[in-house]
Amino acid sequence: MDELLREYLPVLIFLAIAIGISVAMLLASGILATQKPDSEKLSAYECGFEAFDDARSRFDVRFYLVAILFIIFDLEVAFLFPWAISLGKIGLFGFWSMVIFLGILTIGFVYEWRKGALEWE
Amino acid sequence: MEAAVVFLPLLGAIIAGFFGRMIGDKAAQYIPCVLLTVSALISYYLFFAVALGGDPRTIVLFEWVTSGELEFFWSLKVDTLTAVMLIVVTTVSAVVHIYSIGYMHHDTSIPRFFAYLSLFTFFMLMLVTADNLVQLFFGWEGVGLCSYLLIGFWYDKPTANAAAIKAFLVNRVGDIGFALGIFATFVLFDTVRLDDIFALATSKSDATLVFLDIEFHALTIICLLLFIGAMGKSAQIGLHTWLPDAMEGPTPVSALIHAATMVTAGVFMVVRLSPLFEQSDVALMVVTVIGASTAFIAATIGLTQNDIKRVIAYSTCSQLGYMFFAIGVSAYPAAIFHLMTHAFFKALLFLGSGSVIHAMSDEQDMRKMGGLWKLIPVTYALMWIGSLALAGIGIPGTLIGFAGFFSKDVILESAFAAHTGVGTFAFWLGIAAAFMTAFYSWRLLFMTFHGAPRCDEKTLAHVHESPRVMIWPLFLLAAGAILSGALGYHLFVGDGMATFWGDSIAILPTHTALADAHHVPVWVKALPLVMVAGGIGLAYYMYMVRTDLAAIWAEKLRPAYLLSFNKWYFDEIYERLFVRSAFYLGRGFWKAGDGAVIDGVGPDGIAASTIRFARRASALQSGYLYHYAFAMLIGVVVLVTFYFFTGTGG
Amino acid sequence: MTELPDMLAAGPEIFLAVMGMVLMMVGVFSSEKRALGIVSGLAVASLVVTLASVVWMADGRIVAFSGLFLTDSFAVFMKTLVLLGAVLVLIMSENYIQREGMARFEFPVLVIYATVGMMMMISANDLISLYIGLELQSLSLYVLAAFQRDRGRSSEAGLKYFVLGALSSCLLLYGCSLIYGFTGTTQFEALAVLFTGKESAASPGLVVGIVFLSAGLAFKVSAVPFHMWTPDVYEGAPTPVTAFFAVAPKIAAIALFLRVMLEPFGGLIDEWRQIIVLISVASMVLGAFAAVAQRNIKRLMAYSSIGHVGYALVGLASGSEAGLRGVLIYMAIYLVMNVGAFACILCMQINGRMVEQIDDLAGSAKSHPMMALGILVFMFSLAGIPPMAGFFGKFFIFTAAIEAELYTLAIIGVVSSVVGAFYYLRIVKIVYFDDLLEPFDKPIGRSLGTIMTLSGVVTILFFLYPAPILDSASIAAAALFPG
Amino acid sequence: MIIQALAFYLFAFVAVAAGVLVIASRNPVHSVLFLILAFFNGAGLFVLLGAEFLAMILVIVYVGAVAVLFLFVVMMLDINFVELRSGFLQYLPIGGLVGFILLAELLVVVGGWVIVPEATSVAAAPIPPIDQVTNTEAIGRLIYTKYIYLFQASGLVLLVAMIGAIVLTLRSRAGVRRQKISDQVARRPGEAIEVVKVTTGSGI
Repeated sequence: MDELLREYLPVLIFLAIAIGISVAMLLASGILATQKPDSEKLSAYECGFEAFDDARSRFDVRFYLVAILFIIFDLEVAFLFPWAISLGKIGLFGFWSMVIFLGILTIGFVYEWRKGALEWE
Repeated sequence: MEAAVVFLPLLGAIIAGFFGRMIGDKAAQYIPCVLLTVSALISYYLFFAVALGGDPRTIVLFEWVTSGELEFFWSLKVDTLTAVMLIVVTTVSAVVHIYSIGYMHHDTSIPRFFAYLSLFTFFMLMLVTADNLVQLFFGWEGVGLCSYLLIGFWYDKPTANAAAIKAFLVNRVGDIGFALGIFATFVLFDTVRLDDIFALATSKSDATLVFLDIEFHALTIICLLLFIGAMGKSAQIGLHTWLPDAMEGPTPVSALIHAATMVTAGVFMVVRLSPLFEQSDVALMVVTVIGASTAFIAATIGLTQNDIKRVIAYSTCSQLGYMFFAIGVSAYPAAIFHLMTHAFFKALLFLGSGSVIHAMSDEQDMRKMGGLWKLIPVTYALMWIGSLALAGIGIPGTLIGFAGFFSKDVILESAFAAHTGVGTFAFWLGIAAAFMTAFYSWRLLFMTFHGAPRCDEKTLAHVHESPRVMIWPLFLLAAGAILSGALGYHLFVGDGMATFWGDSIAILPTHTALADAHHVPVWVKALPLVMVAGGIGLAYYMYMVRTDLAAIWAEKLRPAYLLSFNKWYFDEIYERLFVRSAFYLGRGFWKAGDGAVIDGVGPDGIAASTIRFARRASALQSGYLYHYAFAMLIGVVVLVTFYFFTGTGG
Repeated sequence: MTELPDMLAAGPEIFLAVMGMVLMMVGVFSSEKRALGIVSGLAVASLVVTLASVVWMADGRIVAFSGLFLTDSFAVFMKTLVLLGAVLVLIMSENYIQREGMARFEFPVLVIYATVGMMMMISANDLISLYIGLELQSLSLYVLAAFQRDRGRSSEAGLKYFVLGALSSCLLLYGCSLIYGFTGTTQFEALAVLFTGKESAASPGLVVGIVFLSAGLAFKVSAVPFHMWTPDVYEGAPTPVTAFFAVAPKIAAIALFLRVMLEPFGGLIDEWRQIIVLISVASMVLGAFAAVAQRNIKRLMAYSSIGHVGYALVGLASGSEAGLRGVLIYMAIYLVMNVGAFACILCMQINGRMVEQIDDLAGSAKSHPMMALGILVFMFSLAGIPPMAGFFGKFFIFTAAIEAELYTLAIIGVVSSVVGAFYYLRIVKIVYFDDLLEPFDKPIGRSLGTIMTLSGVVTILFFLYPAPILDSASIAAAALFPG
Repeated sequence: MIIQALAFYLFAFVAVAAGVLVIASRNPVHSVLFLILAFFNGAGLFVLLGAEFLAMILVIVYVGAVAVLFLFVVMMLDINFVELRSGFLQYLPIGGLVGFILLAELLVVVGGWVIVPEATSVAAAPIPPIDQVTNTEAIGRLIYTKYIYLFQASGLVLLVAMIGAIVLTLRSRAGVRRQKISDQVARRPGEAIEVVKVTTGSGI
């Protein structure tokens, strides 16, 4: 248990340092830089115009599609790690079961391809 | 083949009923006739194969109900008893079908008529071939329904409708008894299949049913309940009032349903269940008494009726009485024997009177007839044969005689030979009834065919012999009325009895009435004949020689006459007792109960509150997603809380 | 390690899943126009084959895949119903999807995968496989509900169903994890071993877990108070999909409900009975009352199905073999009635446009006597009027309830079915006695007509020859009550 | 060990705080970002439990993909969140009540925590000791063989998810000219250009 955590100690330290530095920078700029804000300065810069509308505009649904497909394959990949580690123990059976799994998703992949979901018009 | 017998009529009914318009009246008449003739022929074959060949059989059509220990099949049980019923039913039905072609030719809805007729036949066959009580009940209700439809066939005649409804209601009373009987049987035997019941009958002979903390002898209760059903169908005294009114239906219907077949269903049912009845002397005693009284009372009523068909109807009633007290002294074969012969000659009488009515252009009142014998000689002759058979003319000790002679006398003899109180009672009432039967039969003959014509010129002008299609069938029946007795005597009640019936009828060895019937003193054999002769003589004297005598006697014996003429006031009494009170009760319920309580609180009240509630319920359905999600969460919380308060583990 | 025989036990499921993929390939590699025709034909065929193999392979109780998968006569019965429902719905829907702009070959494929999920649910023998099957089924159903993506109501239905379904899955998972936490196992047999005859084993936490689990399941069977999605989804989804929702998933979920409650937690019946009773009463009452105010026939069917689930749960609450048998019979009859009813609803189109208002049915008896007769039969049957099949379903359920001495439950059931009869009969009245406004199009498709007739005949003539269903139901019920 | 405890409290506190902020923050994009933060801390807690595989999955799948997806969704449907939120207060009391009851009940549950005595005897797959087998491998040994049924089933779930995503969102829009590389490569000048003689003075 302990040595497991001890392996993670560097990560923890790294995190601490990262946080520390970023905080420090923010504070520094806050303290050192001179700031005289007014409404014009704070307004969004649109080549001199007033901002027309909300900065957030609708995304195209295709982003969403891509994101979903990404998640799916992401999960598929995630399944590969334990398999890779334990392949020696689980033998041929395990190997083939993963192959079938990949096969299923490959079917899906072929389907996407043929449907043209992968190409960005 | 057994199936064919039963289902050909159904086929006919379907064709005539559903496609009648398509194929036209002619076809709608002929197809059922042909089909029925075929099934009649087959049933004759079956009779020889099963009854004479002596191999009873049960054909399972398919499984009907299997629920717990309640299990039974649609199946056809054909043994001697059934075979006999088959030929009776199919023969008479075929004849009536053919006869109706002529009789109904001027009617507007012929296909409907034939459809009903065939449908009735189907149900009747279902009834006689049933191998379990439920199927029996199915047929039982079916014939009831058809009789209702056929009595009310001329539904534009209010009297016909009234009669139909009356028949239906009175039968319901019986059917309730029957149904209760079936339930009781199931309670006692855990089965409704006849064979199983019979197998168990003796073992259950002293079982008891506890009802209201009183122990009853189970089989007695069952038999009495079943017998109530039989009384309803077979118009036994008390539940007989529907039969005469049923004459409102077309005459062929009266011949088929209310003389030959349906009304005998009760007799058949009791005989079929003989193993049960044999176990209960009380039930048998009741059957005897009811039967004998029916035979007597109906006959007395028949004396004074003027409607030709009603006279015959009452005679049917009283003949059924004979059959029942035959059963009562456990002379079941005699009962069935009489059932068969009676089917022939009574159908003959009805159809004959039908052709009279036809000739008189639908006049049914005998007082408006008379002197017809020259005009319609054939019908006249046929009516004679029928009456002779009904009265039972024949030479004792020989095989010479009309059908009724053999069957009726064997019944009377076995009643005598029973040597029990009720047996003797039945015997004497039977003798009296025989006398009266003869009297009113010949009264009918004389009033109808002899003396001066009492109808108006116009009617008299076109009195005509009925067409061939109506006459020929009658010859068949006439043959039956003459011969069936002599032919059947040996098999049905004679020495051949035991082998013939096989185990389709069970008689306890201690019940020897029928066996002893053959060795009764001579006077017993002769007495019926004497009475009959006396009856005929009296009728001749009163209606041919001293025609004024009837009126005088009616004056002299006014109370008796009125009693008989008003049918012992049965209808009036029932009117008072049940109908009126039922009306008051009904009106009370309707006004107070229904109007105020039920509608107020029930339908209207509920409907109103329902709609209010419904509005609320569907108001919950806001359509907002987060409302729904919220509702689900609340639901879970409620359930968990509910568990914490009710659950035992908490 | 898993061997081949294990796989064989799950043969039908595997076959169907593979066929699903094959169909996808066929679909994408065949031309746009012909794809749907071919695929749906093949789909029906493979479903029928699966049905046949399920029935053919039925022999006793087999546990496979190291206790995750189980098939017994109960599973066979339910799978048969589900597959029947799927096949019939696919056949019924062919005209509709051609017309209503959803002619894409994914429809049959999704139906197939939903069916696979249901079969997995039915033969789940472990909380995990239960959940996986449930998700497979639900995911396909979410998509199906929103299949008509250009119709706002359809997409809305899909979205609602999805979000609420996700919520219910959370509840279910939370319940599962509680159960696992308190018992250390997810296997049904193991759980059953723990609980047989040991009331002591029921710590409140465990039962709370069961409550959450049953809440999740109650959502799937759309029992009150987890029914809210039903009317909206039923109304919004394309009609064939609604028909599918109304039969197959419901039956599968009921099967799951029965198995989970009776097999692993059968020992704790006194703990959960109260809860089931509460749910069932609420469903019956709401199903009966809320339907009265409906104008849209699909919404009405939704409420009617809620009510029917209530009745089915009565059988579960009785917790006896008789009760279970009652439920099985009930579901079988329910399948027939609903398929028929929806076949009738699918006939409701006026010059090419589907209509869903009850008032549109007015007087259709004059223009479409057969359809009207169908509606009459099915409504009577749904209302449970003898001698229609629906009556017997209710009959068996209530007798079981009475045997289990749940008198109040039985009484409430009868009363609510009386109230329910009110709106069923109202439809019949509208069909037969109101004036014809605008006649429906003729002719209705042959497949629709056939299905309508068949189910109608079954509904009417059930009482003549009920033996097959009753017997197989008893066998199936016996499977969950060994000994 | 003190570090371990500190780490635990750090992660736990940040996770809860982030969770609250997900609901509380006015701007939905901020909510998503807080969600990501919560995921991270969840991963940290997993690590403390020694379940590093789950931790990684949490980071890869949830932070990497799901959160991104949420962002897209939030971007995609531009609802005026302010007015959506307007109803918030009127549900607060009853919502709070329900939450409170639920909390109380769960506390009771945890209070009455008794594991069924035979639990260990029926445990499906005993967990190998952590110091010999890392839990990633422990999982690996099980899911591909013992739980192959579930493994393949989850494959099917992913497949259905793909179909669903495509069925619902993919629409081929008209008038888009796709790039067909093979055609472009196969193209010859002859097909593309035409040489025209132009006589001076007259236009083409």
